[in-house]
Amino acid sequence: MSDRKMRLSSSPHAFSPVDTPRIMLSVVIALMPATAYGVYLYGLPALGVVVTSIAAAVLSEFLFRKIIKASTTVGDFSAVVSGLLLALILPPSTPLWMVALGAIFAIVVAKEFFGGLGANPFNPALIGRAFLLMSFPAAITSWTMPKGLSLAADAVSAATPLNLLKQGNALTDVAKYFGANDTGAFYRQLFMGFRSGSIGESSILLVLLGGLFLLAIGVIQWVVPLSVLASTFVFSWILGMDPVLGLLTGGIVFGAFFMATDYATRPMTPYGQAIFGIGIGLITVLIRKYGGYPEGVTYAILIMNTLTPFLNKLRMKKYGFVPPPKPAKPSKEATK
Amino acid sequence: MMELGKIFLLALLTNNIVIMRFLALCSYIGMTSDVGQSIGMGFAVTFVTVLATAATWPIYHYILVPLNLTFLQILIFILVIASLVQLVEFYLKKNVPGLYSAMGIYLPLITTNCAILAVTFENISFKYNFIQSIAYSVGVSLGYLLAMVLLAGIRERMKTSPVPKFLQGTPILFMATALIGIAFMGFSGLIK
Amino acid sequence: MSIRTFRGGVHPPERKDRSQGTPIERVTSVPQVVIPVNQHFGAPIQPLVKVGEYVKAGQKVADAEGRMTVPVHASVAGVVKKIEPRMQSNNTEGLCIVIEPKDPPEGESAQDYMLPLDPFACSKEEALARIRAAGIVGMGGAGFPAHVKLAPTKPISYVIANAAECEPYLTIDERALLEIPEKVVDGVVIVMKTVNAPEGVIAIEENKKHAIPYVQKAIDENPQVKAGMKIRIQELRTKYPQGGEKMLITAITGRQVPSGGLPMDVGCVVSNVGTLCAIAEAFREGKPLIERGFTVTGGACKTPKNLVAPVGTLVSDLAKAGIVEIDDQSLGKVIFGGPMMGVALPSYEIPVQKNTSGVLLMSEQEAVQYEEDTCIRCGRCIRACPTSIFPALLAIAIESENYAEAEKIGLLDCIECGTCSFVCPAHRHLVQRFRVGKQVLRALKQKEAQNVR
Amino acid sequence: MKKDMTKLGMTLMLFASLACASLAVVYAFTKESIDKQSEIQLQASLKELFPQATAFEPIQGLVSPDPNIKFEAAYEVKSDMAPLGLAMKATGPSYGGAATLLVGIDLHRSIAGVRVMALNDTPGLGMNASSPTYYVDKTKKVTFLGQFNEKFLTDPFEVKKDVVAITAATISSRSLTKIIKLAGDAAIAYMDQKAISAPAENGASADAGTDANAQPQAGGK
Amino acid sequence: MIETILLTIGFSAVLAFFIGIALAFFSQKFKVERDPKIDEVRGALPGANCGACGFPGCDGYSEAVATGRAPTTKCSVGGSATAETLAKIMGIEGGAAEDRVAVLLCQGAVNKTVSKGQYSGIPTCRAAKLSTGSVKTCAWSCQGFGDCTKVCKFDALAMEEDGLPHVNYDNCTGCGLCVEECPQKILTLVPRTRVGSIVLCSNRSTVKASVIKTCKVGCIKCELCVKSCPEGAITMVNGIPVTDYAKCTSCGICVQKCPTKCYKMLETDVFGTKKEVPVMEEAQA
Amino acid sequence: MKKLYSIFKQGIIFDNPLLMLMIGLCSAIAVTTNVSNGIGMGLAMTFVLLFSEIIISLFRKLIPSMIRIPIFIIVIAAFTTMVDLVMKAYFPDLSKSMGVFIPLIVVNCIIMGRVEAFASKQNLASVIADALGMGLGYTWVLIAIAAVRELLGNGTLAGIQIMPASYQPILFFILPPGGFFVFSLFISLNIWFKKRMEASARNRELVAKKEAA
Ligand SMILES: Cc1cc2nc3c(=O)[nH]c(=O)nc-3n(C[C@H](O)[C@H](O)[C@H](O)COP(=O)(O)O)c2cc1C
Ligand SMILES: Cc1cc2nc3c(=O)[nH]c(=O)nc-3n(C[C@H](O)[C@H](O)[C@H](O)COP(=O)(O)O)c2cc1C
Ligand SMILES: Cc1cc2nc3c(=O)[nH]c(=O)nc-3n(C[C@H](O)[C@H](O)[C@H](O)COP(=O)(O)O)c2cc1C
Ligand SMILES: Cc1cc2nc3c(=O)[nH]c(=O)nc-3n(C[C@H](O)[C@H](O)[C@H](O)CO)c2cc1C
Ligand code: SF4
Ligand code: SF4
Ligand code: SF4
Ligand code: SF4
Ligand code: FES
Repeated sequence: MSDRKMRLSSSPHAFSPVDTPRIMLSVVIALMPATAYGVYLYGLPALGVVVTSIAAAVLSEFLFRKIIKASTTVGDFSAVVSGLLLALILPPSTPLWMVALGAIFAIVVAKEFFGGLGANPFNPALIGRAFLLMSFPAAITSWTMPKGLSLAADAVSAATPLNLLKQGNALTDVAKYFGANDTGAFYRQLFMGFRSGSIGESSILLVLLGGLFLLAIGVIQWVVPLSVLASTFVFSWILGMDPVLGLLTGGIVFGAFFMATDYATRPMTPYGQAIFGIGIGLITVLIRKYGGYPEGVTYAILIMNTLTPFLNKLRMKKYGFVPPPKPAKPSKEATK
Repeated sequence: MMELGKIFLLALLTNNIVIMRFLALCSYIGMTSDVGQSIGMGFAVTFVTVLATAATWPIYHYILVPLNLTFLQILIFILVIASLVQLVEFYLKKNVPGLYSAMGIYLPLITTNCAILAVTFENISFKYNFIQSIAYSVGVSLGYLLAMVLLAGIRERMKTSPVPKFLQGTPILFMATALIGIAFMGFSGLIK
Repeated sequence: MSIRTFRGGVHPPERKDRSQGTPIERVTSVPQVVIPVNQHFGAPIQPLVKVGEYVKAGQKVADAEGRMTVPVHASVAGVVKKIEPRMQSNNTEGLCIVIEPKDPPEGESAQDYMLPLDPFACSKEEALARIRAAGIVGMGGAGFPAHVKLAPTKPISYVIANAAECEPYLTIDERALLEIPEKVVDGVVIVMKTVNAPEGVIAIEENKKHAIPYVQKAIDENPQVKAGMKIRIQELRTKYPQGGEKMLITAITGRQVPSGGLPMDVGCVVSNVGTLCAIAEAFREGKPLIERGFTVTGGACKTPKNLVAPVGTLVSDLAKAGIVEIDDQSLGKVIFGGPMMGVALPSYEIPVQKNTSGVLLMSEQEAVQYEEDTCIRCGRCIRACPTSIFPALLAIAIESENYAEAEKIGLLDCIECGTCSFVCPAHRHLVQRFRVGKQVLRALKQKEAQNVR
Repeated sequence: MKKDMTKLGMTLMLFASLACASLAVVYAFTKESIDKQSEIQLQASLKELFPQATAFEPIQGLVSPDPNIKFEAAYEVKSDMAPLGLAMKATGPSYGGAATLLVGIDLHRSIAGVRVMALNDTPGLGMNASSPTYYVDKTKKVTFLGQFNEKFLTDPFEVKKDVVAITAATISSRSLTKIIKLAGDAAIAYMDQKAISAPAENGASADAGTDANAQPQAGGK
Repeated sequence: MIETILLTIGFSAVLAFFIGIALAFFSQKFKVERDPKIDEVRGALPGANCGACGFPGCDGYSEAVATGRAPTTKCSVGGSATAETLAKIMGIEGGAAEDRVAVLLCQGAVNKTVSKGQYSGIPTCRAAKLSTGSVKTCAWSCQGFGDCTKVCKFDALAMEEDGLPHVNYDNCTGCGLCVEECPQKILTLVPRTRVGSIVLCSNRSTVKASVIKTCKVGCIKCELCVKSCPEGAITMVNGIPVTDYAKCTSCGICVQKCPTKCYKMLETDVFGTKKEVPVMEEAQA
Repeated sequence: MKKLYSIFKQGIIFDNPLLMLMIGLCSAIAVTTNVSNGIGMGLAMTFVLLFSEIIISLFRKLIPSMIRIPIFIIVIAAFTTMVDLVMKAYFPDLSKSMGVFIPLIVVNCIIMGRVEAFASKQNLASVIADALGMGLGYTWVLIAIAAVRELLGNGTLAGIQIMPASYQPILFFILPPGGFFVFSLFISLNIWFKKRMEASARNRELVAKKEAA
């Protein structure tokens, strides 16, 4: 036997090939169809937003970690995911410097300040969006028509379906605004994704496709998306809003599959996740119905993020759980 | 009834005393290193705030106003609150020792908790009637409790995370509060 | 027949094909054996022989009084050369008896076995005494004294033969099912008789389906079965850690071993296939546990195979004798046991022990080691953990030294199966953290108990 | 012990009395000026709305039809006994809580002007309503409130139609517009009831003239 | 105006008088309920809250002392001075707490020992020991991850280049936290004033050959020390020579005889060496 | 004189009430949306601090320790009320924009802390130095925070447009979360600064020691 030192470590000695970069890349892949469609709809400006956001996210993470002399982590691609997601939930007309500022805020403040990947208590991309929304509300709430809809070659400002509804327009009028003849056609159009909105959320179909891909390869689980969508549907209905429309508009599907599922900021326990999802749906609907903005997914997820540490306490029973012997209270029962 | 609910919710969420109004920060930073402690402090403050409102509102409206001594408001209120805290401490110690041992350590800290004083002032300056004042004080102090608990949760999480050196300690707590604040912006406009 | 399983778990690449097809090979001549004195879980025992003494194969060489002790026997006939601390397969140095084989003096037998004993004609006490005298410990890994396990204080309804062999690479139990199924079945009936159990179950993972006909045949041919004893085969999903006794019991009976409890609390006795064979031999042949079967495999092993060798055989001696060919150049890690639960050792100059089910000689490529990253909170460990404790949260509790919380989450319920570490994309050292945590928690509890007193 | 306590009580009493006495002195000196502050502000705003007014007579009996919007005060504005119009102090909910506006209505049944008395909306957004430098029409330099000058109450008062909204503060814009509209309607109802109307032609034209001077751009409407 | 002032004074006087009385009354009340001894004891403690006394911090200990549940000598940080003060407060004869310091019983620097393999895992001594037995071939050696340095509250322990923790005897208070933490149990508390020889090795292996292979500064069980000591002060206990300080005269013969230089003189070699002289340099010389 | 100066200096950086002692935080963030507020609050606070400390110091021998806290409170409350009244009378706009924060000076931990720890033990001159130092330390931090927030969040300083007209104000900074954000960075900056000062002091000591040896 040679003198070479053997490797010593605790068991196990075998590891699954699924590691962090692979997971993050699969999210990027899942987002590709929606991204491509967004670029197709809104053209170069949208591409600019996507590229700027990713570049700013990756670069700021790299530089920040250099400055604080921590190990470089851009190799895990989580900054790419955050940057891409931020871009996809911004209006295509967002000025690029704003996009960069938002991405830097998201990565440096929301993520790296708290310890980097996995340690951030709030969803970085959503913090980035909320930061931009509160800093530049005008820019972040001005939408453009997809090119294909209008004949004009340049971006034409437009209202989103939820904006119009919030302003008290009738559903049929809103449908007309988007060139649909009846509500059925309008639903179909929304599902396929021909309408104004954020870059990545337009086509429910493509977002669903990406989400189902992530589900299929086990990167995300069904609990969170399902509970978000179900509770949005149910609460919309209870509050007298069109539940189908509630799902088709306002980025709820996108949020449910890609943002509420963010590992670092959703609870880890199944019960916790279910409550988390229901809470997101409820708050979204409340904000839509009573709130100051037409759309509330961003804030709904962020607000539920604050509860994640507590939802993590809702653990399932462990294997072989024996309830601890309760302090006997027979006297009360006896008297009853 | 709607009115009371609104007052309560505004104070609890939209204008959260800690997160949106920057009050009671000393205990917010000091007493949130674990969740249990923050809950204890939160309830102690709630209790005293409601009591203080119940005491100061009548004093103002039935003593100071008739005597034309409203300018003594600050002095009288702070004295009343300080005495109240002492009184509560004394009473608990004697009559409810169980609760005292749970809550007692927080009481001295409450005297200098500016949230309580702020509530009693605002009850007057917002021209709330007695019932509204109580609703407002409950909302504010439960908002305080909420903020305490949320930060305690995040702090618990941060115990094991590699926060950059230059932010460790108090700075990161304020940073976390800033982000909670961003999330809480979602409540703005929700209750009008 | 339905296929059963438990909640959680993973399916790591099996890699069993390398040694699966090779029949068990018996190693008879070795240059020396190094027999660790303490090979069981329980109180330590003392050597009974002196340096220079001649011992026969099967002769008791170490023993002590006490319930949780098991004697050790010479595995070859020869002269005791040394009694000194040597590196053992648990990575610590312990007292070992080194025996150099030597033919016995003219006219004497080299064997010192006990007389056969009819398990169905003897009393329960006699049977347990025989099992102890044969030095039998659990061969599935833990080395728990068999005579203690087979004297349960609660009624038993199932005897489960653990032929799951869920660890990747290992194939020795599979070979036993194929080659000596009758011994396995015999072991099951003996144990059933000893613990007075109405039903026996032989649990086999799906990937060893091909062994089922052999086992079924052995069952059908067993005289006791013919006389009315009930034994069935249960097929299980191929999933790690299906062979963990808690998972096995849950899969087969639907019962859960209570936290902090034992299989007998839910009326079960679980024994490894090898243990059952050893029990059968102890009764039928009077042979103590001096030999065991194990798989030698791994990327740096050019001759993956299943061996039966005397306890105490050094793997390096097997290599020297050419029985096992090892590629020293690519060798990166030596593991006694399987890749999921085995122990990494500094060399292969280590004796095979009673509980060694495999020797893994991993090449450098196979034996990758990762730096630990921060937890990304993906929850994979939570989904995979077969005991439904929350490894990620548990690790955080331990890191923040919150042992009260850790205990509440279930630190002491962790079976150290390694599933969580296997799936972790951030390569967190979860199991190691739990092992350390358990140690600290137990120390804390002990201290607390002392303080109370 | 009893003596002890009395002594402590006396000491405290001494300090308190001294403190309070000095406070009382300060109070006595500042009282007048404080009391006048809000009155001064109100008067100043009223004066801004109706520069020629000589008297503001409080009137009672105006009730808002919307429970969320309250009329805190109303004044009949007079210039040497001749009515100039009404001024309403109205409070209603906006984005960040209650907003109080002073709305002037002239005898032509149009808005004479609007002033913000209290507003708690977001600085830079809703608060732009009270900013004198935030223009909804940048070319003509019309402020958000400025656009109501001379606006007839028969107009629909609908944000994004005949009322230009503050960018990204539609809610504030809408709430403020609603307060103005309700206050205006109530004032007109009152005027109709009390038969207050524009007297002689020349008086009215004089009014228009001054208004036009104050807000030259309004002439275009 | 005069009216206002008079009214104010009258009102405040009445109010303040009552508050004053009430407060005085309460503070009297509290005085009675509190055991002043607790505060007194607490005041006499150094306040390091290290827990070495076995109670939850200084507060816990002071309560225990005041109520007579704990001896006055438990605080090793405060040392004998504190013990005396406490004894005075409690009005009892106080045995002085011994002033001790931590000594590392291993000289197995990285260049003197052999590593067992390439360890990868949690970088703590406890974890490494648990997973590998010992990261060095000597099973008793210092693991070198500095668990001990992490628990020291007094900045008295630091890992040096040689992979061993070095004790700064000026800072060490003898609280014993490191001794408790070390999984190898190779740190021990020695009275600061102790004179005599000590073996800085914990290797209990009886196999001489294996010690020689594993460590250049290990005790190889030659027993030269035992044989050479003119006072007969050294005996082998459990494979390790132990000095009987009642007999030891610090003659230094054992230190000279020891072939691997693991026998040292406490007063000169151990406490005498200043931290500035790193062991590494010594080895190269 | 030197001693007084060092007392004065202490409050400005090393024992800065907001950044280092972290007391009296509440008013600090809330009123810092613009520089004028910062100045107003700082001055109000300094006034109360100064006069309370003076009074307490003058009367320190007369105050029985058992009721010292209520007496402190009365004194502080009296001065706070005075400030409040004066502001209401002569600076109505400032008073309005600071709202409840002026009366809250009464519970500001800084004042109580200084009165208890310093004024009740020291003579008049030191007390004045301390009050001015602490007050200035408090005021400069308020102004600095306010400047950052107002400049970035509104493009102005004390109401005067500073940034070019094309500057797009980042509203985040004048909203509450922005206050926490800026304050957090200020603290960490100050801690870093203090650490550096300490390290360099230690270095100097070491060098001096070596040279001596
Ligand atoms: C995950 C996610 C979160 C969003 N959050 C918000 C939000 O909080 N506020 C907002 O105005 N728009 C938000 N948007 C953008 C809206 O979904 C949408 O673009 C806009 O509000 C109008 O949507 P509509 O097409 O359904 O009318 C979000 C988008 C996504 C994908
Ligand atoms: C995670 C885990 C996996 C195990 N896998 C096996 C296995 O594949 N085969 C086996 O016989 N024992 C396995 N064991 C050991 C069993 O739990 C149990 O101890 C053994 O079957 C009892 O039999 P014995 O006493 O005869 O060894 C495993 C244990 C654990 C904790
Ligand atoms: C931080 C923040 C502050 C806001 N403040 C106001 C406000 O003061 N007034 C208002 O009407 N809307 C306010 N809004 C809400 C949005 O700007 C607005 O509701 C929504 O986008 C509709 O605006 P639009 O239809 O004018 O685009 C605020 C939003 C945010 C994020
Ligand atoms: C399923 C999934 C969802 C993710 N969602 C987000 C997200 O919403 N926002 C974000 O900034 N990063 C997201 N990431 C990337 C990464 O987890 C994120 O940077 C961490 O929050 C940083 O700790 C996601 C990653 C995965 C695997
Ligand atoms: S090692 Fe423990 S925690 Fe990890 S999966 Fe296995 S039982 Fe669960
Ligand atoms: S598998 Fe690893 S990264 Fe995922 S939650 Fe568990 S410990 Fe964290
Ligand atoms: S002395 Fe003990 S605790 Fe310290 S580094 Fe060595 S092995 Fe670790
Ligand atoms: S070196 Fe050890 S004994 Fe000494 S002070 Fe530190 S922890 Fe305590
Ligand atoms: S100033 Fe300390 S709590 Fe507000």
